[in-house]
Amino acid sequence: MSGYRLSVGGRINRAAPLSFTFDGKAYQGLEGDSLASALLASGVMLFGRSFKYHRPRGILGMGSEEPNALMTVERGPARMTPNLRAPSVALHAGLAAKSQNRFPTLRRDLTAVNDTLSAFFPAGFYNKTFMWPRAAWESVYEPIIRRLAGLGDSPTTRDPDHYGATYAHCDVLVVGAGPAGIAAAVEAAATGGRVILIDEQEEPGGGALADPAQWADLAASLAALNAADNVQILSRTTAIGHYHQNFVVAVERLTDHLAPTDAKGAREKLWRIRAGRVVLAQGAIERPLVFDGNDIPGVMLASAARTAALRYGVAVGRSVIVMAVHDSGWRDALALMAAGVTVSTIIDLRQDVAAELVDAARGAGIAVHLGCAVTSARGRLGISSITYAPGGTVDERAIACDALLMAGGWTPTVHLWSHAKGTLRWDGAWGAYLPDTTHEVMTCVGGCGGAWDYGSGLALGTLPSAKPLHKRKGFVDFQNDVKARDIGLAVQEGFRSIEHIKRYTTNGMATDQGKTSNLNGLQIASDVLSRPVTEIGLTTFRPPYTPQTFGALLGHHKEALFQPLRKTAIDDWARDHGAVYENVAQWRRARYFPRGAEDMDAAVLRECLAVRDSVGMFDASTLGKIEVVGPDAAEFLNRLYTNPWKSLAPGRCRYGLLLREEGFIMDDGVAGRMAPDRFHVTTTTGGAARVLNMMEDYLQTEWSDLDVWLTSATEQWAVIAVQGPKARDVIAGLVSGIDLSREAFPHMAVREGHICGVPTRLFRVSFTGELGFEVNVPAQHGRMVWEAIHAAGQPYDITPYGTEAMHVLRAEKGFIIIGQDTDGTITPEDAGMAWAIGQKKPDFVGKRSLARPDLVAQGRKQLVGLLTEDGTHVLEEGAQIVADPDQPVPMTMIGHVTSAYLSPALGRSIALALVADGRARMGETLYVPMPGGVIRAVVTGPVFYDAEGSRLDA
Amino acid sequence: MLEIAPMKLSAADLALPAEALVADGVQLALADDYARFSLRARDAAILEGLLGRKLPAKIGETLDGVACLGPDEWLALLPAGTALPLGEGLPVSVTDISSRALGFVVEGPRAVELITSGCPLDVAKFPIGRGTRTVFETVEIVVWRTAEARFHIEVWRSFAPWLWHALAAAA
Amino acid sequence: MKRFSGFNLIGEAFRSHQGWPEHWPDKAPKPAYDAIIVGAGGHGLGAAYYLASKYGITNVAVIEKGWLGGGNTGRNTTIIRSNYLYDESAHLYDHAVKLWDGLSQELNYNIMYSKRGVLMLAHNVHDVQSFKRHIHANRLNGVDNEWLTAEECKAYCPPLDISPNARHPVLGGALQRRGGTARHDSVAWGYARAASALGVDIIQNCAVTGIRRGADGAAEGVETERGFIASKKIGVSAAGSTSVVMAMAGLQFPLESYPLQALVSEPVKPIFPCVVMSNTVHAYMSQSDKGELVIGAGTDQYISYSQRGAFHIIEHTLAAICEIFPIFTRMRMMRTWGGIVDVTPDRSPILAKTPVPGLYVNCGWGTGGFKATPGAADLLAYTIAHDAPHRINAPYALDRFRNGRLIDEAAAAAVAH
Amino acid sequence: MLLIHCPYCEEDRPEVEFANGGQAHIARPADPSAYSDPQWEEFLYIRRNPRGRHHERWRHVHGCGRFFNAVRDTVSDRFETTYKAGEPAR
Ligand SMILES: Cc1cc2nc3c(=O)[nH]c(=O)nc-3n(C[C@H](O)[C@H](O)[C@H](O)COP(=O)(O)OP(=O)(O)OC[C@H]3O[C@@H](n4cnc5c(N)ncnc54)[C@H](O)[C@@H]3O)c2cc1C
Ligand SMILES: NC(=O)c1ccc[n+]([C@@H]2O[C@H](COP(=O)([O-])OP(=O)(O)OC[C@H]3O[C@@H](n4cnc5c(N)ncnc54)[C@H](O)[C@@H]3O)[C@@H](O)[C@H]2O)c1
Ligand SMILES: Cc1cc2nc3c(=O)[nH]c(=O)nc-3n(C[C@H](O)[C@H](O)[C@H](O)COP(=O)(O)O)c2cc1C
Ligand SMILES: [Zn+2]
Repeated sequence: MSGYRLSVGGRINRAAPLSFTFDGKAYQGLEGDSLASALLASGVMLFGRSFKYHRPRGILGMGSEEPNALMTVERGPARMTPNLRAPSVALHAGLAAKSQNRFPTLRRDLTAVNDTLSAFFPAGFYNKTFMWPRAAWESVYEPIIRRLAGLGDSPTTRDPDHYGATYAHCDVLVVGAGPAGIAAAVEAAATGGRVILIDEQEEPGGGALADPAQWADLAASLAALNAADNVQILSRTTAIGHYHQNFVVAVERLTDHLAPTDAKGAREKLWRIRAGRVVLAQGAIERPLVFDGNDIPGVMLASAARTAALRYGVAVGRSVIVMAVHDSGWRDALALMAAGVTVSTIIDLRQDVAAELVDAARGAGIAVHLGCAVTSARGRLGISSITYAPGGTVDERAIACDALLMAGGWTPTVHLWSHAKGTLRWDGAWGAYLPDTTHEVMTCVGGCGGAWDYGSGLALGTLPSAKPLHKRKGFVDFQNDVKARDIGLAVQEGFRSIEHIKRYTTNGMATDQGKTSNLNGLQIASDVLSRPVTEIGLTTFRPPYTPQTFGALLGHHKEALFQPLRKTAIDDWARDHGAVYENVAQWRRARYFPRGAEDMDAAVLRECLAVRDSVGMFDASTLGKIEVVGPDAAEFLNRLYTNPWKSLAPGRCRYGLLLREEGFIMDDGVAGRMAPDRFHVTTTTGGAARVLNMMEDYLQTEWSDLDVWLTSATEQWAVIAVQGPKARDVIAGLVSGIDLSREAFPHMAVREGHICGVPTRLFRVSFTGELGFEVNVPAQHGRMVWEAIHAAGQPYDITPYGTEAMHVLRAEKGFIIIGQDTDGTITPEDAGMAWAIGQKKPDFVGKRSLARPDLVAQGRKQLVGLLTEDGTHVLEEGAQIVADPDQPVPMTMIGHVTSAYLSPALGRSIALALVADGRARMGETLYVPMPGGVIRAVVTGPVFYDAEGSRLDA
Repeated sequence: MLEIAPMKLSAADLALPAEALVADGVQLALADDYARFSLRARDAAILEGLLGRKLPAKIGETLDGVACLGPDEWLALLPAGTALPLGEGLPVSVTDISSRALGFVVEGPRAVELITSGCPLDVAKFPIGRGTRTVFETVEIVVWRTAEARFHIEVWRSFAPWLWHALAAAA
Repeated sequence: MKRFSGFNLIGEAFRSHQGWPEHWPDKAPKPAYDAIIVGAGGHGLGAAYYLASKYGITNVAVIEKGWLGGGNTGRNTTIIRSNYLYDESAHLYDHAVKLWDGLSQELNYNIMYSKRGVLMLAHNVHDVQSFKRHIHANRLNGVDNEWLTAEECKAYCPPLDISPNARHPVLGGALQRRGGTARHDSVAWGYARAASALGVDIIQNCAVTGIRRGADGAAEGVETERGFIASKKIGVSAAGSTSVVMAMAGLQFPLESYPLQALVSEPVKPIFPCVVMSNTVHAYMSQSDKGELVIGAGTDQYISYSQRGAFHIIEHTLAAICEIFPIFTRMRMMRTWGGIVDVTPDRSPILAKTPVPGLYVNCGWGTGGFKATPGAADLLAYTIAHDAPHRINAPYALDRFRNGRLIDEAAAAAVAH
Repeated sequence: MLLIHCPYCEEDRPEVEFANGGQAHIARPADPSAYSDPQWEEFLYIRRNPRGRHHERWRHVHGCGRFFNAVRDTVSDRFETTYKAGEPAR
């Protein structure tokens, strides 16, 4: 035996040694090892420190139930992962692991004083103290608690790895590729349906991997499954949750088992699987036993020692003792002996153990003590001896050892069953909860279904002891340092529900989520409360089954793919011309086009003046567009919008206002009547989807008698606004088939024709107050037409402008922006838009609500203009307005500034504001208290420029 | 303070490439131009009469370049330049949406796998000729199986770069 | 009640903590009480506590169908802030924040209120305008809230990515320094223990199954799994189950109950010093004293009482978290869970008398009522004791849905957590 | 993610293709102006929100586009049935 590596056996490749480091020290393992087995083979017993008391800890289990051996694994710069379970980390060449939660070193951890002081830190201690002096909680106590808590360190850099995702469908999904799962998969495969078999471990086999007698069968079944083209086997894949209707989510680890240089492609992959039938074959997890010192390194589950020896060829010790309350401990002991591991003693609490087991053990030279229990384990950084006594007595005897194996019975892994709201029933013989009923098409087979003969398992939390509970030091939740007596304390303090006990003690709340502690905690609570476990219930299993990286769980949506960024057909041109963008809803829009060193204010000033004096062009493509078609199109819009539509002649457009049924403004936009039965309706950029959904809702569910259909046309049309006194001159040469003259094509008209040889819907509308056109062309021609207009506009120094100038220009005209000058609580009357309401219409969406008492009450906020006394001062948008600036805080606010700009046309600042009873306050001076002083402003009408609209009609 | 390097590629950088993407077992390319129409009617016969062609009767079925997307909705993908009568006055809606979407062609033995990476439907079970509206993650698409190992995907223009790169990442 | 203090803790350590009594004795229901609270969440337990401590009504029972604190109080992301826009909301939530301060001492129970600051990120021009509006309104209301530039946000919360090429770049943020977190369970336990010490009966595992009304229509008591319990004053504080309880009194409410999920990562050493919220990206997060990242996810779209939610909600939440905190993609999610949140049409609570005399209601806190716990509790107690609302909760009556005087923070601020 | 049977598509489709439309069978009155304030309040805001059997609307928004109705148990989240808009409540 070299180190603790057995000379024969195991599924490791003895010809392939791998070097790795742990806490900087070099070690060697073998291909096929896990980090845990390789360290065990090198004689390492101390793997980590516990969460709260920093107690030295070794390996407890060799699977994903492991609570103790958490490590940080470094795979090169920026590839650090904390809190990995050593038994679940496949060894590869160059692996660098680090212990956690210790200072300065694992062996000499100064923070382990917590353990010495543990009497002062029982469950819930923080609720009882740190309250005085009051300020000290945040300045002193909390920072200290926080520093001591936490396990490993968080990564601190952007992750260079990427992650994949997929959906998958199958007729049968089998979770767990132990003997039961493999058998289920073989059976399902024979029916010809699609089968997916997943297992979290490095290779399929489950418990059979630690039982060489099953290897031949295992290999044969796997070969058959691999050969079947309707079966997909996913190893290193953990089913993390069972969601509604057999939607099972799993994560496959693709590269972490490889040396970094061999790792190609995605690190992990998310599987979102919809299965016709789910077969759960998750197996069962062995239960530790609770006695003093049960957490000392070297005390572990019998199944872990078995796995170490038979799967990895590693002895966990040279003189091993087994403490069993279950037959499987005997079988493991015998298997260990056969594999060359010396088991000196078996201690079993039961008096009657099957004669064949006892005889076999004695025959193998193992001392047997029946009716006895381990009363303590001793040792500091590793176990050196134990004491045991006949159950519940003080008649202790000591035995030296370097490993103690606990065979406490088995807990079926019913996690996914429970996620899906499957019910459980207590099985007295198993001493565990077993699956009972479910409304999913789902079954549990093998260990997790309670299939084997585990009938000899004793249901118990702690081993019998002569000491009272509050003096005992046995651990229940190893990672969170929950002792049996903490559970006793919780009950003593009145926490009787198992949910309270969990939260008060934190039992089951660690990264292993109670895989080894829940049932013991439950048994202890049951004992303390003198109530049967069935009355106590179980805490809730929740996804994920084991912790999973955020990177895998976020699917496709990482970095550049987080969310689509929508760009218009003209966006590239804007980028090439130096546009500065802003995000609006899902789109990005050019905000302004700086020239040279211009800042935003300078650029906007120039852009605005160009529109007022000559001509500007603006990409309005993001506006929502809906084609409303059918004989009842006008009737439909009439019922929906506040305005009247039936009278609108083809070829004309109208500004429409849309309310929510509650009467508040939801959206607006211009709609053009293209034909008697066809409207081109526009919406705000952000409102497009919302409005279309609302329209469909009313159309389909309230007015399904109407013959009208809605088609989203937002992306069909690129829209170029050409605005300014020279607008007509610019496009005149490009347009064909449309008479652009003032008479033939008045303001608020729409025409179809061609521009630059492509079809256009040309609107004569203006959001700037100047003569203007909105050129709609099929999006694929947007860029070409934009450039043509830009070229045709050169004689007039045509100026591309962005959203910011658009906002200023419209504010000068007192046009509102939905969502800026209104906020979801504003009625048309509030916004000064009563004119947009068809007074003769009997109904439209929202009309009834407008008659509600509060919507007609005095004192509502109304949209007005505000002019600061100092015209150079631009108010801040969102600033609050008061009538009396001298009141103490809290002040009575009567409104707020919704829009504020330096108006290039007026050469002074302007603002729009919502002010209580604003229209009755014309000429009144109001106050805007700012941190730097109070600003005075006078209430005016909201239209600052060309109130008569003469420029529109140029 | 933690320094966090900016992303190498950002959402704003995503663009449609000029060339097809050829990966192991699958190829992704932009489809040719089409004339696209949204066809709507309560009564398919009226549309059929207007257009002079048969329409697929069942949701999910396709016929001669037309897919039935809903009980009163068809999507027509016709040769570029095709014009259709608008049926003014009839209880129908014929709307030209040629420019609204772009088409992708996903082809090869891994085509199903690629689409299934973000589309929650059981695409493998689509018969040839099946077309339906669905999603790829959060983006609405139309998936149309045009051959055993070839699919046509329709996606609105501004979502196309995202979709392209999402597919490319999965390829 | 044995006082909690460092001194007593040390004393107890020497006798293995054998001397700590029950936090709250388990009580069998008496036939009648002066007031009954339905629902032992933080709000209900707090109301009982304030009825006894402030308003002189000690013959009170809190009736809980499960275990106390097991509702949304025990499953929320514990964000506390009061920088709401409208006067009505600012006054309500700030009333609570003032009570949070000093609550540990008042209850003699460390509820771990930690004013580590709540930073709300602005990602576009609209966010900036909206946040500025909040900041100005808060200032004039005496509520702290300040604007930080992107760089200042980064300095306040170093894991934040402020690269300009992010999909939703950070343009700045609104910081409420008095905002923060408190330990969810401790809040329920602290109130329960203090209320119990004042004589309040806490009755768990006892679902209310009916509300009995007299001939005059007024409330007379509740039917429960353990029989009828009389009381002329009944306060219902049943959060997600309010519609169900109200239906027992023949009332239908403007409420819908949705699943809302949250999750925690594995614990790591301190890395995240404050609370960050981003409404635009839909992410919010803090780090608990144990070291887990505590992350709030979204609601499902359908109503449900199942306390579970869909995976795609988690997917989107983690995508959002990693968009603003890309260093966390290698962190691992340890547990997810769901609560049932009752949402009103304007997403503001209802804290009021009901059409049934003697029946009072506190509900509709949706995704954001933990922060209000002491305030809501106090105001519910006040309303019950005086049979009239306090000035602060008067606007939160049912009639606003009739007359249209909604308090719609969401309309102004997108989401309200 | 729920699996929802669309009565128009006549197949089970994933929830992400659907949008929930709230309580079903609340008809907008033909003449809202005839409604009193309490009646209007009820139409706008009052919802059953039951624990158990619930009638609700869904729209197969990323599929056939249709609104339809469903009966679902809000405790188990299981669908009992789905049926086309306009059909009587089941
Ligand atoms: C995931 C999640 C995250 C959240 N995050 C935040 C946040 O960050 N900040 C924030 O401020 N808020 C947050 N909230 C909201 C917050 O949790 C709640 O608003 C608040 O806790 C409500 O407290 P409560 O006492 O009213 O309700 P609960 O704690 O739910 O208490 C109601 C009690 O009534 C009981 N009950 C119900 N029916 C009956 C009956 N018939 N008989 C007897 N008892 C009954 C229930 O069992 C329950 O215990 C979040 C909520 C969730 C679910
Ligand atoms: N009868 C006994 O006394 C006894 C005792 C111990 C072990 N065993 C052995 O246990 C085995 C029983 O077979 P079985 O198939 O029921 O169980 P198993 O333990 O062999 O297999 C379960 C498998 O499921 C995997 N798994 C669990 N949860 C998972 C998840 N969420 N995602 C992916 N994979 C997951 C596990 O890693 C494991 O490989 C046999 O080998 C048997 O010999 C028997
Ligand atoms: C702020 C907060 C922090 C939590 N931290 C943990 C934790 O560290 N470990 C854990 O297992 N659960 C944690 N939980 C979740 C609880 O275990 C549990 O899921 C939650 O209270 C809901 O209850 P349920 O899952 O039993 O339904 C936390 C919950 C909250 C609200
Ligand atoms: Zn459908």
